[in-house]
Amino acid sequence: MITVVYFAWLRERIGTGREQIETQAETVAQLVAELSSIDSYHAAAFADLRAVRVAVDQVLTDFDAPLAAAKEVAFFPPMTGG
Amino acid sequence: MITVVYFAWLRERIGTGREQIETQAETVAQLVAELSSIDSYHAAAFADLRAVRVAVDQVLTDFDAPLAAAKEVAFFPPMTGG
Amino acid sequence: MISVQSAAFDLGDISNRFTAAQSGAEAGAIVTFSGVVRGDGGLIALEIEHYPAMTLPAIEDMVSAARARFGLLDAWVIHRYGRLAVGETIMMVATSAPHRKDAFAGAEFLMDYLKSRAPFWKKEHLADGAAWVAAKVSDEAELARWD
Amino acid sequence: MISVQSAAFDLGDISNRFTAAQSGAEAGAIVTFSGVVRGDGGLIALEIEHYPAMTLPAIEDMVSAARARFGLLDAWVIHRYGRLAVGETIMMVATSAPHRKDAFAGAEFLMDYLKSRAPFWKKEHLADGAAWVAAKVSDEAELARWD
Repeated sequence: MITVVYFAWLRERIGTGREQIETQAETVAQLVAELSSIDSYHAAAFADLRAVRVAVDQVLTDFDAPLAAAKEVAFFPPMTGG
Repeated sequence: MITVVYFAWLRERIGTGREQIETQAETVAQLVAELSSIDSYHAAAFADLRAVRVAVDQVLTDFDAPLAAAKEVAFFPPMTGG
Repeated sequence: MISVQSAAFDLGDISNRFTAAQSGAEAGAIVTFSGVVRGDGGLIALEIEHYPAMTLPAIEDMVSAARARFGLLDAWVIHRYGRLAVGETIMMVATSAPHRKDAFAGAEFLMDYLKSRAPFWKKEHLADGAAWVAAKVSDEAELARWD
Repeated sequence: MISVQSAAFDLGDISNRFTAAQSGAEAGAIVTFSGVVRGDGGLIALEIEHYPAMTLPAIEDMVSAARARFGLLDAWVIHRYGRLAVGETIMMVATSAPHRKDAFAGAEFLMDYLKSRAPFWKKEHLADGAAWVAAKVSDEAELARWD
């Protein structure tokens, strides 16, 4: 069981900011493939991965990253703070 | 008649911050030569011109500058503000 | 001091507190940056979302990196989230160092990283709708100069 | 606002007044720099002399140049003279611009020029005497980068 969190337009497009996912995915990319198959909202959110950033357990990483014992995976657009 | 003003260690070495000079000097360099001949204090102040900066009528310039109708010539070390 | 908060803060008060906190140190140079909500393009309000579990650790890492890299004596960051009106101060950074070059560079470094690596997202509310602010290509270019 | 004064000033108060003065403008980025008397090397006090007839016009020229070059919306300079104790604030610069890069560059440009082209001279008072601060070779190097 992994917690998946979404921010900004990914949160809006998917319609929730947080969901629990039962998954065997070994990498972020595999998790994204599973999430994309949930419904058209998820598919739309992940349609262009160039516009998506990922953090595993609150640390920025990339889509090749292993999930291992990850508890929380976050997806969001490029940051625009400051 | 020209007003000559001194700042920082030039003022201290010469012993005054301001003096009126009757001069026919046409350039800053000629004025410096005249001032250097006044006494040993002036001579010491102008001994190394690499350590001296000059402003004519409150505008930074160099030793070749003409005096023309200048009213005030200032001599001082390199600035150290900020 | 690092603070992620929705409440407004007083730039002047923080600047003075930061300066006072440097006393006794060799802090000859103090730089502050503050970001203000601009009103161009018909903006009514800015909404800032963040990722609470990640925001503070991410900023702590940036501050540690900036201190080590530029020999900063201290660095504070305050960043707000929530809805902000035009003219409100969004965030500030303060840095101190013995000499000005490092205080400036440390503040710019922190700003470039906060802009592109801290988990904040801005949404612009206009009269006719709202839209998420897209990251600029130049944001990544700013970061690249510190590589 | 440009002020050359012996009296102390409140960095926070000026920072807030500067920020308030930008309201309605497109000033998204505000940078302040302040210089503080450092206490290293056994310093007891710093004495700052200036050339009153030249100081204000010289700073006005620098501010005009900085505004034109970096598109600054505003820039303030306060510089003190007279005797200052360790920990006292010597001077400050504040700049505003639509974007942070220009606000930072404008403040650094002003600092580099104030350091080497404004008619101020510092004398350090130590326990065993006093000496004028020599200009650094690096001061001219800082200026050269704006050529």
